[in-house]
Amino acid sequence: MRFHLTEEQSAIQDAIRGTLADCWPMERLHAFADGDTDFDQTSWDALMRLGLGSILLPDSGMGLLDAALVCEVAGEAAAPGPLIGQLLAVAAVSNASNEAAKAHLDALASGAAVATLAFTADDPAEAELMVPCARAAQYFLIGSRIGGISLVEAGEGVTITPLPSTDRSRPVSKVKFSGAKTLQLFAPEDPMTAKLYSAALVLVAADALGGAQKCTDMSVAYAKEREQFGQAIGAFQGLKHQLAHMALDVEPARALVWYAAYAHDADLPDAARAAAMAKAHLCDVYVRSTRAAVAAHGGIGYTWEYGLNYWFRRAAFDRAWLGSPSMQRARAAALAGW
Amino acid sequence: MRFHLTEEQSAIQDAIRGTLADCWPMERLHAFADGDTDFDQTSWDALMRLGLGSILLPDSGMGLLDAALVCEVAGEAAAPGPLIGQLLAVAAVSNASNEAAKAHLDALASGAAVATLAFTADDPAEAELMVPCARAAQYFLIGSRIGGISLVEAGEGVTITPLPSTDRSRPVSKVKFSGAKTLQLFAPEDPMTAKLYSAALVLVAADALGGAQKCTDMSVAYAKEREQFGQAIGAFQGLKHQLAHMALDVEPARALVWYAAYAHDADLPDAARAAAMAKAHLCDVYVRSTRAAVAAHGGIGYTWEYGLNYWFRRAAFDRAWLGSPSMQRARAAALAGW
Amino acid sequence: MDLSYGAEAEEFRLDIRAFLTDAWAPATALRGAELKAYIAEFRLKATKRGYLHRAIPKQYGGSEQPVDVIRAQVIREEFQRARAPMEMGGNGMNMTVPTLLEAGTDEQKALFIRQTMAGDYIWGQGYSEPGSGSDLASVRTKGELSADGTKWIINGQKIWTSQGMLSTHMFMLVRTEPDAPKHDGITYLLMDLNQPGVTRRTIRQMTGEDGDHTFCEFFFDNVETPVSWQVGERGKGWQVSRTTLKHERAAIGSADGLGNQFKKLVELATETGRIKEPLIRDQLARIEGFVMAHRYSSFRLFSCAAAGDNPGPVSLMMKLALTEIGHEMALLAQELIGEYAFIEPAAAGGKGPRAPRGPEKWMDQIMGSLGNSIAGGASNIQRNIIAERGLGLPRDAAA
Amino acid sequence: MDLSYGAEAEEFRLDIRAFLTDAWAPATALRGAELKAYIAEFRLKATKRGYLHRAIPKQYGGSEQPVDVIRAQVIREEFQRARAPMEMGGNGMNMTVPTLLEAGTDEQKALFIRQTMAGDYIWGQGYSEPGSGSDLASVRTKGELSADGTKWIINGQKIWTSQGMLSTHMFMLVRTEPDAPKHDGITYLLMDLNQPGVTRRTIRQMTGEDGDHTFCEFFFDNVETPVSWQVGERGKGWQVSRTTLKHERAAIGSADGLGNQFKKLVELATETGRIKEPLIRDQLARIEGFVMAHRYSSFRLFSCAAAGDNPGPVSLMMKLALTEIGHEMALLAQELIGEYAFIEPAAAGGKGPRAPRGPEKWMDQIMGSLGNSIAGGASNIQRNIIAERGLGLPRDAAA
Repeated sequence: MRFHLTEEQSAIQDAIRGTLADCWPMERLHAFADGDTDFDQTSWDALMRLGLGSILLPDSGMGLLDAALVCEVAGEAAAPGPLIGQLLAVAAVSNASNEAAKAHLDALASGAAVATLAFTADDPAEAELMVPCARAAQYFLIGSRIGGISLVEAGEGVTITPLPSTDRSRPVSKVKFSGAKTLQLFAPEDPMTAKLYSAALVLVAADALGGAQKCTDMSVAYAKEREQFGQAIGAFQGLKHQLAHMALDVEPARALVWYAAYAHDADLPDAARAAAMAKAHLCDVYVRSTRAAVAAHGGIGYTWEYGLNYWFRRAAFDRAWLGSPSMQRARAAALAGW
Repeated sequence: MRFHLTEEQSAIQDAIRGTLADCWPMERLHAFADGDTDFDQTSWDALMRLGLGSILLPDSGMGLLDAALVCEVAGEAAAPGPLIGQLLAVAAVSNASNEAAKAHLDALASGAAVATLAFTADDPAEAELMVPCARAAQYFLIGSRIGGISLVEAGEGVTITPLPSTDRSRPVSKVKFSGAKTLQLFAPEDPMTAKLYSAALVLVAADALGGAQKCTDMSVAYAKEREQFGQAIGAFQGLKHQLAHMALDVEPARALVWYAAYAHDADLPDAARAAAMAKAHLCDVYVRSTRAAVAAHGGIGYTWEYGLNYWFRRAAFDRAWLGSPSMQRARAAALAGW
Repeated sequence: MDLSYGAEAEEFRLDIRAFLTDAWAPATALRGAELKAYIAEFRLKATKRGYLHRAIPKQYGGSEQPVDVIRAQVIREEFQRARAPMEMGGNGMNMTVPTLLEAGTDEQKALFIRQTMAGDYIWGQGYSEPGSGSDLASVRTKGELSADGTKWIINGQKIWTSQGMLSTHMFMLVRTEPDAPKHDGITYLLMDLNQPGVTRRTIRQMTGEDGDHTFCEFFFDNVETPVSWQVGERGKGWQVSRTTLKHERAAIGSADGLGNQFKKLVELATETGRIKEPLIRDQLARIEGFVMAHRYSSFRLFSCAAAGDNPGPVSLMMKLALTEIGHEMALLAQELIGEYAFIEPAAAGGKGPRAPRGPEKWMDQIMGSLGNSIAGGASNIQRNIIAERGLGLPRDAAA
Repeated sequence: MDLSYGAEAEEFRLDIRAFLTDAWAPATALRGAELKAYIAEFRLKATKRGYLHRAIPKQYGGSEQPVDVIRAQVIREEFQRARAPMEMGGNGMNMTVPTLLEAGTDEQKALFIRQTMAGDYIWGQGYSEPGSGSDLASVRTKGELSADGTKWIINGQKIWTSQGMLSTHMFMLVRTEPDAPKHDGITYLLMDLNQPGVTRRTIRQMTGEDGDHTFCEFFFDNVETPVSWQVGERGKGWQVSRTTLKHERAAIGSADGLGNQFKKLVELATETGRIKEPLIRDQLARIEGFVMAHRYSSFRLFSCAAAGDNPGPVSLMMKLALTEIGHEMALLAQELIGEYAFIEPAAAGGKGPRAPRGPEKWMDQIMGSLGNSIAGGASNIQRNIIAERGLGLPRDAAA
């Protein structure tokens, strides 16, 4: 029986943490946030060099849990790029039987080609989809209950309208697909279609976990160093208890993310429901954590320069992406047969 | 323009407060709570001697606001007896045109005859109603959408089954009316029927306000006197901020109760909605306040002897009586045309 | 209780209406300087009639009226109704002038009040400093007397000055007695900001908001101000800065901002169709309970002010209540806007093509609702104020 | 990750099953003393097999097994499955015995461990005192040496002793060095409660709960206990009382209580039909998020214990999380039971004719969920523990 991280898993997280600390410091984030692109090649290459792209290859010996641990660290660092889309595109293509699609697998697994996620409840042929990092993507992993899962190449038939984005680290665009070159991977009724959707929910939950942890860490560190009325503000019980509650919100939720990922990897009967619960719970936690962090910092937390706002904005994105907490809770209620 | 209490209104509240302090100290409450009756003649007579029974007589020069101020103090003191029923029975009978009913008015207004409230959403002829202080009541003011408002005399056709009651100060009974002597006061469609229901909601909100205030006052007093780690526990920011939030929950809500009562007296168009909002909001406040008070006291607050539990139990009663907060909020939403 | 203002006030209302009908009729053509002149002219008339600048003595251009919150309220209502301008807003009228009237010298009053009323002087507040946060008395900006003792030489930094880019002057706290205990040794000074040694910089907020109307940071490098511009005694600046404002500031409308925002939230729920969901209806009504409590408490405060009665602790709770309700509204709004949360609201100066300003504009409120916690744990300070001044609990064991 | 226990453990499971099949087969006729004897007999067998009393040395009647949380877990599961009794519960096995094994004399071990295992000695805890609340070290109960130095003479009062009416003995903290600093000068003593000078009284709780199984208050009037019953050094009682419990106490099921309660809440919502309301569904799922986080965190703790790894701060959060979730469940339960909230639940010993025990039984949980805050602001102490030990924040400026 094992239900905590192995030393190797922790080591991988530390390695990614270190890489992002080098190639994605606050200055880079600031510059990117005010820039005009939706992708950062340097940090992308650095992450891909660690082999993250291939985590969800069937023969990698790793699984959604390991992918989640990666997304957690990315969330911590407010990393740019469509990491979740990339990981799932590799999972989808490598598990599909579409040979034409398989031809793109190497480029995807190596990260040489960038893929992003375009899931929707509506008919993707009709809808305008909100897609992160769309301008940088060579591939779109499209998913819907109507169309199942398919891989679309950027270019003809794909219209991209960049939007001013709340999330400055993962800018979104409105994307319209009409007559684009589409490779069908899984039919709507194929279990993989539902599984990939659940997997996406777990990875978003992991991103939220990392972000919420980061906000808590920043707040605790600030409370230790910042002095007022002649002492560290962290010595005042009022703030102290608020920080304790931030930690109480985040730390136990970690095991929920682990379980949802584990349930997916082990194909447990409650995997889909656990994914919905994790997405709902962690996105609520993330939003609460970012708000609590700004309050705990006071004025400086409200400044753009300090940077807290990037996580606040990621929390807003994660919360609204792929179904809000209340929508996921409604799903979870139905899945429980309530 | 005047939107706070007159000196006279405050003086009346103080008079009732003083009376209850004399005739309803904690020892009496303890004894009553373990006793077998649902009525205390001594405190009832003392209150009635102050003329409370006649507040809602049309010519009293007073109104629902004054009645609410009385119920607030009664809630503070966890006073026994069907005060709300008595006040409304007088209002109903005195405003009705039923002469046979009018014959009972003096006895009701003087408090010589006790009346309690039996409102229900269902058909009172069918339902078993949960009624406070039913055993002591000579009269039942029955209200329902089906039957309108009527006055029923205790005795034949009225079956009373006492219940072990959560609220030890206002024990409830299951009451069944079949073939009882019934005096119709207002038809279902008569505006007075709806008005009396709204008035009841406002008076429950006032009882909740008084109780919540009492819990806050007890907690603050305890925090000042109780010492730990060498100082008054009220000096610890953690508890201090919790107490501040108890006050923040109760004190602003006072003006909401005033407004609901004023809107009723002034026949403002939003009177019914204000009553529903006040009932919902104050009962939530009351429940939160009693829980927060026990937590603020720690062990002693959890003991029976200390007495906090009597307000906790009244809060449970007020919350469930005449429609829970979520039910009243649903009404308020509909009344707003949402 | 009675929410009408009474016959006397209604009569007064008619006077105002009559006045406004002929005094406030700007030709729609009026623009720029002409409009400015017309408004100045109007303000003079309105002041002569005792409608504006009621707390300011005649000798300084005010109308010197007895305190009367009801009349003040009726004036506000009628001017709003006629869309007529009232006094200049901002720190100058809200803080500098009342402070000068309370503690200023005749020379200072003569020097500053009229120009401030006219809007020629715009005042920035110089209280907060980096590192001071809620601990305003921990002033580090230094003030030293010039050799000839005629000027204060100021060095240091101030922060969170609203509209700082537009300010012509600043009222500020500087430490003049470095060895005195914290709350002593602070002096209250006025300063002309248009002089060498003054550097200012806007502070970009998390909403992205930036530019002239946002907060500012000031740096002072040997900036001078005459000793005659010192308000109150040297070393007594802390007390001067506590000068409380005049009573007429109590306004019925003080909670309208919140009420209007709640109305907009209901509209949002209606537009999105989600108002038909029981979950949303319940959450809206739950929040409205607090909104109503806040609204009628503001009536209560107004009524007490009118009668000169003490409203008790509730007056200490309004700000924290506002913060907490704003927080709840933000969370619900975030649920209601759904995927519009992806889109940067215009105010945030997002890059790229402008999307039409739809529900995403709520992202401003959702982030802005955190602005209340500006100035270091302000909410925890509010909690202490309620607990200590409102409930009489002991001061922090810590402090 | 892997939630299975592994082949070795499953093999072990089979051994236990085999054992239980023939060792635990109480004739349904067995009653009272006979049943008691049968159980005692069974416990001896189970101990000989190394299933029970694993942390207790053989010489004192234990099975002296190496620490192995997985095996301990499998044992728990199989015994539960077979409805077979495990060790005696209560303070004796949970606190007295581990403390004696850690700090007791051989005489004390010989004197108390076997009888406690057998359930002949029932121990009450004597830590809290009126006025001590969370500040356990503020012990006022006095202990003085008898003239001949052979006995401690104890005077004072203890409170919040669970099952106090049933206790035969007490382990307690008494102040023996009145002049020493707070945390020194406390001595850890054992006491025979069946002697003159000991008065006990039950504490009736807000639920109405009263009688043998509730909390107790003790009064000591010149009560004696031999010096040889002192555990650890004189004046070092505080440290002795901190003795931590053995590792096997980490259990997968530690969060089951909460999980089962949540299941019951869902059943309640189903019975009342309200589970079909979107508002209730959302509130249930919202709470379940916390319940699941708590459940899988208990798995995490168990896993870390099994591997001897440090789980980090989460271990400090379990109690407060439980309190907070219980609070949320109570609020929802109160909504769900509707008018049943009028009816006193049986446990509260309400007067009058007994109503059938329907949804009103939730009033027990609704009040009981506050029991966690017993012992003065316990939750605030938990918050400090999380902040200081978990997050490394400074100690209270106050303390």
